[in-house]
Amino acid sequence: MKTIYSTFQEAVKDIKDHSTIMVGGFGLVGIPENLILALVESEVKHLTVISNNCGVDDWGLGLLLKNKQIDKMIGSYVGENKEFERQVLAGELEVELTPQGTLAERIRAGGAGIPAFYSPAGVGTPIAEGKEVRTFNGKDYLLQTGLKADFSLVRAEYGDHAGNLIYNKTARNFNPEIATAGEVTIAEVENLVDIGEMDPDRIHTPGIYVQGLVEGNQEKRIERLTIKKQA
Amino acid sequence: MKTIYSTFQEAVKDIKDHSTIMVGGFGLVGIPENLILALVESEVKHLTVISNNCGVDDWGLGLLLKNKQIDKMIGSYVGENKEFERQVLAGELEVELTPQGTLAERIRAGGAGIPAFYSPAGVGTPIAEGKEVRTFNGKDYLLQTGLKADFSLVRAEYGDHAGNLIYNKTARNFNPEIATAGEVTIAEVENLVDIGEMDPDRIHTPGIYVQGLVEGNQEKRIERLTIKKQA
Amino acid sequence: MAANLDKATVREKIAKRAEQEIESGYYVNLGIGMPTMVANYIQDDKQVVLQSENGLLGIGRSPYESEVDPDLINAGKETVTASKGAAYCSSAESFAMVRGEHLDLAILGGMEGAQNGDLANWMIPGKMIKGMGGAMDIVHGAKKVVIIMDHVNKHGDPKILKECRLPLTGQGVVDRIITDRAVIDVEPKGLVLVDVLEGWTVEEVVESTEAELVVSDRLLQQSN
Amino acid sequence: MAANLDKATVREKIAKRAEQEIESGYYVNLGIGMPTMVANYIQDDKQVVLQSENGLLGIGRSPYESEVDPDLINAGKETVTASKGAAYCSSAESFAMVRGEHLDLAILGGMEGAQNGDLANWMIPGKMIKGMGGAMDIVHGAKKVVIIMDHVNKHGDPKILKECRLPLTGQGVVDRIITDRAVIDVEPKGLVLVDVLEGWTVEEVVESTEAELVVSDRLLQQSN
Repeated sequence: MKTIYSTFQEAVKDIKDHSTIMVGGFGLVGIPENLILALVESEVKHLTVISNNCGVDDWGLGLLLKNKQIDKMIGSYVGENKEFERQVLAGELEVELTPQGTLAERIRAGGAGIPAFYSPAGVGTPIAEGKEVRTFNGKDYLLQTGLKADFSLVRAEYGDHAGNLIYNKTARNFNPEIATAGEVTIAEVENLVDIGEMDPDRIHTPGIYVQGLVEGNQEKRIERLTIKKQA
Repeated sequence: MKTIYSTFQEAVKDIKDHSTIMVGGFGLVGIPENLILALVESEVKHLTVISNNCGVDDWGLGLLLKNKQIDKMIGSYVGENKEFERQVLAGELEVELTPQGTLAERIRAGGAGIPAFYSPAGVGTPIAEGKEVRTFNGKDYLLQTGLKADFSLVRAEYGDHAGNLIYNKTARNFNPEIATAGEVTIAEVENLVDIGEMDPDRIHTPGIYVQGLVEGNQEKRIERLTIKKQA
Repeated sequence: MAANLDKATVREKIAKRAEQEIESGYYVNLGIGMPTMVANYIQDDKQVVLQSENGLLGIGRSPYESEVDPDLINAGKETVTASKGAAYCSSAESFAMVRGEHLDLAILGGMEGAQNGDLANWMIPGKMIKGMGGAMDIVHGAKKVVIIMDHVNKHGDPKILKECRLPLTGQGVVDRIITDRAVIDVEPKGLVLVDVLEGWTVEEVVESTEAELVVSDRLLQQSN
Repeated sequence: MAANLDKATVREKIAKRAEQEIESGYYVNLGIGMPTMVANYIQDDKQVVLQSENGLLGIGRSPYESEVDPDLINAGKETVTASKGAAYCSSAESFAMVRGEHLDLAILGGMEGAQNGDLANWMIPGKMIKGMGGAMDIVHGAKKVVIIMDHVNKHGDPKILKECRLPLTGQGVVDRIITDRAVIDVEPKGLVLVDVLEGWTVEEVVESTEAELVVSDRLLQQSN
């Protein structure tokens, strides 16, 4: 029923210059790494990217950055990336910082048809500038708007031909919300399975949100390997 | 780790007169039927009840109604209940009707610390009376507030000692949102399992939202049995 | 004037016409009552996912007696099955789908429709208020909202009006009205009569409609 | 004045003191950096669930080499394990937990704290802005917010101020400040010195604090 792409290049071919894209992942975990590589190859430019982080210098969204394909970045933490800093200071890259939970909720709202909501995060801080402040039950809140994208790129462990997705552990993170907020949502899945193979009670993203899927292996780079020595 | 009650009576003993309670379920599916029976027995009075429906005349929340324990009902559809009609017309029961999706979102907002949000449902209808109307991107929306309760009563298929819950099929409905919005949330579970028996990736309600659990069998009455004759 | 068809036949006729609104690949919400019947007429070659706002994406057929699960119902509270590839979700998630405009089509019943796209289908003042259920959310969510209803009420009075008299379910939300007599689109210029059902003439439809009807070019050509 | 302890020892001292804030049964969010260290000192007899805002309720110990799963990290992006009874969730759900005040306690790092409970811990003007991550949400969510930091900066200047000079993370959000020298509560009447850590005197703490400190009755009694 859904479009199944045979290559990652094909999966991103409709993403044009000046598109707004949302990309799942927290750090390098749960990012659609092959879709990002295909975007780098596509040379599409002037992207607005909505994602919690912006990868590292040589992986994930950092590759798009290095290739100067991003005009604007909306995220909560962009600190793992020297090229990011250089481009911002040089005025080549616009940044909109949003508190992480507010970012997640803005994306959920975008996908859920909620144009705006009130959140306490950021009251009295620089991010409150230009935002409406309103008091409910004696506490101040900021008006935050929903976010949508032309394309949402997500990564799941399992996807089926009906578009249903199941994520693995903390690779879930922003992916379920981002899947809901794209005009077109493309899922990079590690395992593409037949319809009927998923227990309908354990699906994280119902297929209605997903327009296309592509299967592929992932490298899954680890940013901060922390291990306990065997006693 | 969580309080495990050995009887349903014990589970509801802290619910006092004039409490606001939220009760999971859609129709008679997914209702915490034994907790409701215990509430009837407790004779607690002047309740404000937030639930999508109000049961039927002889089952579910209808029993609380019949016993005149409810002062006010917030729900979206209360049409299966003659006693409900009688009490409303007699001025014994106050009703606040909220569109079903708006009700679900208001409960989610209450549990998620969002005091208010904008929703399109009800613009230009009787439910817009007294509500702020605001235009975003050329479309009108109503300001809706989050809902919370003193006690939330939910029903799940599985619960563990850490409070994690898994629901069955359409018995999920309002239960996950209601579980988040109670000052105290009590889960009636069909199967109480040990910590570690649930796959952390398939938990619907993380244990943080649940304060107490009680195990019991359910009658599970069917409102509209519709069957296909075997050919 | 068309022969007096019995009520069941009229409902079947409307449901079959409404089925034509459904395209393969669509996600569809069918309202309680007559709209639910539309599912019985969906052609086998169409791949359609039916959404039930109580938390089921992918309603299947009614269960055989041995399959009945009391935990599995549709929004009309009837026992159902889940289709292959179905997903369950919570009520908030279900209405996030609806409100976020992820459904292609909703087919709902109507008491009154107006020429500006207003719909009334939930409340008759003076009668007991049962509640709006999910209708007020659904009319604002689906990409296309189709109303199906009898063309006139039991007294023979029009149900398609210049303005709704009953309290509204939604303002300017209807895209198309399908009745036992006609198919009418709500457009910026007003109501456009796009089809007349078997047994009725354009004149009879216009006469039994309070709102102004613009007859579509296609229909005009047919009648020439 | 206290002996010059090396940096690691000071951090350990603060982390151990912060551990005393955690009660059995608590759900706790530990910030990135020094707060994460607090987990190493949680006493075995306390049942504590650590929340990681990237979608894990129930952080376990670090993995053995054979257990490393690249899909399983904490908010500091370190590989972790999940504890028994853990649950994964999405980012929106994770922050719903936070914002909805379901966490009992958050322990976060600080650059500056002020006597009205203001906190600055995310941005130094003129330096590269890395982003606030989840801190701005967490300070408004947890039932109790404890800040841990050095009492003075590397130049020896106070970090507990009359007013924060750095851009804020949150306004009036801090409940308690724990440093290498003292434990200070934010109360309506101002900052209350409730404890002085080993090696320091009340006078030394007051002297190295820009904000006014009210010495708690308990401390006064001790020094009498």
